Amino acid sequence: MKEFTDTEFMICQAARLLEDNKTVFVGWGMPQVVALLAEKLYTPNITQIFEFGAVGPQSRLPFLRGTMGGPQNTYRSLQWCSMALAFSYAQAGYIDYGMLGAAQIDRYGNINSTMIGEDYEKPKKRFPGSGGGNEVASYCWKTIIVMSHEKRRFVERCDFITSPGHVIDGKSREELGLPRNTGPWRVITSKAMFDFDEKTKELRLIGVLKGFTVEEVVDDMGFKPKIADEVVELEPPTEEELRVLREEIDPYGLIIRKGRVIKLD
Amino acid sequence: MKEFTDTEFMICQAARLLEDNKTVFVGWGMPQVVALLAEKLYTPNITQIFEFGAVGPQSRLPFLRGTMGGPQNTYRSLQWCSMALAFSYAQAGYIDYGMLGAAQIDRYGNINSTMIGEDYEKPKKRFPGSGGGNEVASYCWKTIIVMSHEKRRFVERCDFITSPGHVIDGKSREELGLPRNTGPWRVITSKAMFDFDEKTKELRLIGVLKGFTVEEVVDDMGFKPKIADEVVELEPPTEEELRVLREEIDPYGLIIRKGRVIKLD
Amino acid sequence: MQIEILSKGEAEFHFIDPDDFREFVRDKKTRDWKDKLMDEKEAIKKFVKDGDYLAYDFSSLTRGPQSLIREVIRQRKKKLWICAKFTLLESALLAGGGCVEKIDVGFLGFGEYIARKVESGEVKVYDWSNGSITYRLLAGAMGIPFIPARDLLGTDTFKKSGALAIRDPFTNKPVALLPALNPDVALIHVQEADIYGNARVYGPTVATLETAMASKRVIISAERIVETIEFRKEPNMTIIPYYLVDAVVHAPFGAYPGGTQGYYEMDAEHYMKVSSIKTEEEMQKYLEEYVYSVDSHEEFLEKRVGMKKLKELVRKAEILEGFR
Amino acid sequence: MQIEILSKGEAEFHFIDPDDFREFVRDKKTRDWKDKLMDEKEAIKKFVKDGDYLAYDFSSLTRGPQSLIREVIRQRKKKLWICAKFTLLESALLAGGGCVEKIDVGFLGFGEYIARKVESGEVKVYDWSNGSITYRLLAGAMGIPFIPARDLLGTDTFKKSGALAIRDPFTNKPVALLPALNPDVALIHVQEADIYGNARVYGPTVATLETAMASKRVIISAERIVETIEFRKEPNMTIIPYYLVDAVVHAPFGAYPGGTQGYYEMDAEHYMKVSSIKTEEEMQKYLEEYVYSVDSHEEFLEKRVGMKKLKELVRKAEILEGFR
Repeated sequence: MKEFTDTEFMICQAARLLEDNKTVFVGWGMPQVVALLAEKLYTPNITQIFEFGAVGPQSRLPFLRGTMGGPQNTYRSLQWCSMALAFSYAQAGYIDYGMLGAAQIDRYGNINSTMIGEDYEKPKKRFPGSGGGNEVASYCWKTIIVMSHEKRRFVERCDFITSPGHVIDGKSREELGLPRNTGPWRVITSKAMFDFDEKTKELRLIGVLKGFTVEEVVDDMGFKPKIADEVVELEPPTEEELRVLREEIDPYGLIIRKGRVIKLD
Repeated sequence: MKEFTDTEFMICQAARLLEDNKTVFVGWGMPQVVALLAEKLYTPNITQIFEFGAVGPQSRLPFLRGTMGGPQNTYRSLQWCSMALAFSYAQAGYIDYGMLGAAQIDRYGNINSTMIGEDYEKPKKRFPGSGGGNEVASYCWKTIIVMSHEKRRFVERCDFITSPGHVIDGKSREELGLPRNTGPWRVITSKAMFDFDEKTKELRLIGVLKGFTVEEVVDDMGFKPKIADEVVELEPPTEEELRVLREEIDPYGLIIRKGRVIKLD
Repeated sequence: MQIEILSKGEAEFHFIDPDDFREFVRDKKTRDWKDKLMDEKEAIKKFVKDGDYLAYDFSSLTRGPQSLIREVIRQRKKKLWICAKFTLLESALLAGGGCVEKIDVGFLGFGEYIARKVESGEVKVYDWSNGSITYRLLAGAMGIPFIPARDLLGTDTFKKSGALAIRDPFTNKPVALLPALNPDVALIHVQEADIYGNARVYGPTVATLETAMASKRVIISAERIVETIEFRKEPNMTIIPYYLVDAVVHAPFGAYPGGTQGYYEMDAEHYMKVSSIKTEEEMQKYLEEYVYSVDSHEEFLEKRVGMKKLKELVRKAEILEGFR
Repeated sequence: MQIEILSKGEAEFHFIDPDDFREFVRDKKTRDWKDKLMDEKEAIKKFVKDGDYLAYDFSSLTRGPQSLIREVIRQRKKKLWICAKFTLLESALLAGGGCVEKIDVGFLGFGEYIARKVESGEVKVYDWSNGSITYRLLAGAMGIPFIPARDLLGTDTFKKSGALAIRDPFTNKPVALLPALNPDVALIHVQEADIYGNARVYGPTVATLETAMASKRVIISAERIVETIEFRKEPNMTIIPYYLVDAVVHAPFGAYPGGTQGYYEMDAEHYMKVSSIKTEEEMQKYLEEYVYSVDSHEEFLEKRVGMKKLKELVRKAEILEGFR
């Protein structure tokens, strides 16, 4: 029997998607762990870029939350630079992948990381806000969104659109002035993976974690997504992935121990 | 009897105008010699800024043309930076003085350093163009213009306005969007000094080199300038100024030997 | 000929006409080589006023100007509008001290305490993003009224910001115009400064230079005060020239409880203590113990942190490569 | 709602839609860690085409990419549009080689030869200024279609440029909009690079980074090729990351007859020889002797400059402070 947290699954699934010899804009927390795992196992020559101004670090392990921007995290970077420059690399087209979390997502991949509620002035719940998320979603060529699979997180229209998906309130990215041919590319949740329909730009289920069914996944969403003709079975974390994650990258479980435990035979 | 070139006079007169503990945007050639002389004799704590990205160098002497941007010229700078940053210091208001040459000047201090002739497409004579001159004239708080005193250089309207004076074709600097309260402050020629009338913003004679008369100066101009109620006599270069210029700063006479020789009793 | 304005964010935003900023720089900043060394108390007293727009750089984790922030709280400054481009503990502490009225966000961590302040409406949030705020500072630093960018477009973040979207005359596509940001005062912690304000940082530079250039008043705190010649020997490393700076504070452990590269690591324990604050009571207790009841940064270090802890944090900062 | 366009420069200008530039970067640039080392001949052959818009950084005096410029002439490239932000000998030599059709100026030195080419209409000049060209490159580097600035306004330089003036919606005052500049190819000389294109310069950085970021193709020539670890040890000093770069040329004395800080001084004698060229005959004679009749930069150094001269120029470069 295999036991892992859904966070571990998301991290592994995201790491498998990255390509070697590409650039990736890496955010706080989970995306950082994804990048570290990918670097260790799959993409040794990927170049990580951090918004505070670190390009291509060879971060020291283990991952520690507090080292964001500190010596361990930015160890042996190719370049330490400004935030304006880091974002400009992305705006000018030099960054292939971006990774983002989301409190809510809608049918077109719009993301909410700002607030829950109907009245912006009196939010029911306030989150940290965009951070660099809006820029990652706007500028990077392919954005990977990583989030818990919960019904309330999949909504017809986000309470607040922090970062742009493919279509916002009826308007396409290009009509809105966002860089051409960018946008959310994959959504990885705690039990499934989605891409976006080429034509309609709608969220489309393309993979389900081994042990779950398409129905279970779709029932757990606030709207019905498109479903690919062939929905693949997503492999749970491998022994090697889990070993690297648990022993080398995040031995204190700061990131990977969060979330629900999944048991598979 | 005192003998000196009119270039030496202009350099000395300009150096006397600079204030200590200020910043000055320094261009190629003569302005550099002015700044070096001022630093040596009058303003030891002036901070020179060069457009290619040197802030506050303690340039090695002697002045050599070819060292512009090289180790001697940029020796022990406070900061080596980009051209965009050097200009941005000026645009944001951090640079007190600027110094410029001019092929032509008009009544309102507009400068031509681009071309002579009536047809821009077929210039009679082509000059290097703006360089950073347009920015110096646009951004610095007080611009000092240094130029040979020749009739053909003082024109009602420059053949080509490279860098802005106080009024261009009837419009004030502010109407044109240039930074408020900036503009040409003094014009130093090989035999006179001008400021600008506070009200009309016209060129106004305020000083004449010892040995010359107001009439001689005005006759040698393509238009009649305003004349201050009191026109002061400008001192020729002092012994000390000439010694420093000739022995320490420019012993090869790359700059100071140019121009006409003036002899005074 | 006209350019079409496509949409307009609805929020109030801090804005200074570049001409007014320039005149402030001309008249109130000095290009004089004068000794600007003073302590936190004097610097904050002189250069931070109630109602100011306050910016600071980097984060609570790394190279943040924490001794200056604590002094702002200690002096009970009021009605500040702060620039939370990238911030964690500071905003919570400043809100706890009753110093903050408005926050431009960025990234508004941590956590339950500050979230409740916002949810209750006590602190008003203006949503931007890290990129747009940084570009706004860049425009402010360059002395231009705005900068175009391709972020925010189409989102609710845009609507709740002060940005414009226009049809770009060169491409005929929509582009956002972000208004320049010129803070009233900037607090910046660096590894090395001289007494005039020349400064350099090691590690990611975030928006250190842009913030200093764009701000009317700049207070630098530095782990070390070094001779001016140190900058002249390696001019490529200078990030802030002296004429941007109003005050220099010698603040060893100035980023505590965060770390400073090449000097000391973050105090994870103290950090957890702050980040776990949830109630008003806990916050006031914390502020009383660590801010109000001590008179200076030195007293704070001595009586509330202690040499043993400081030594331990220095001990942990073994990575020096790139930081000297 | 509208923004008023107040005036419009009348000149043609080089402009690439940021979306097109981005797609070029995505498809034709590589983020691959591949060995990009090649000689001048191969780099120019691969990455400079007839009709290209060509930019280079710094000057004939200091850290200019002269071995690459000579190779462009040797390969008799045609109809180039060059970016003379700040240039002296190069433009004259490129014009002498018949490579240039248009020049964006900047500062167009030297001297009689190039002036006559312009006066006769053989070479077409577009007047900008050093600041506006640099800001245009900055916009190109940032991936934005233009940048606002307060230079050029009101002047004939503006009229003969490709800038716009609008009424700024934030201040209601006129401001210039400078269109982004994204060159087809950039030639940049640096002190140190690795085989992947990571590079650093010592001394003023001019527009090294902006030009590299903004250009579709980037050829770096370097005095020394160093291991990648050298950049990782001092990341604050890295100016160009490898993914901006297409080719790396190892070019000792690559800036000759100019100097390179920390390596060698300018050859004043050779410099005078070039700058005193007035007639077509003199120019062709010079090009024959120093460009066409040698096959490579190495042969040029060996047969036309000589070890004795090179040694003398190295000897003169005694100031190393700040350059290592």
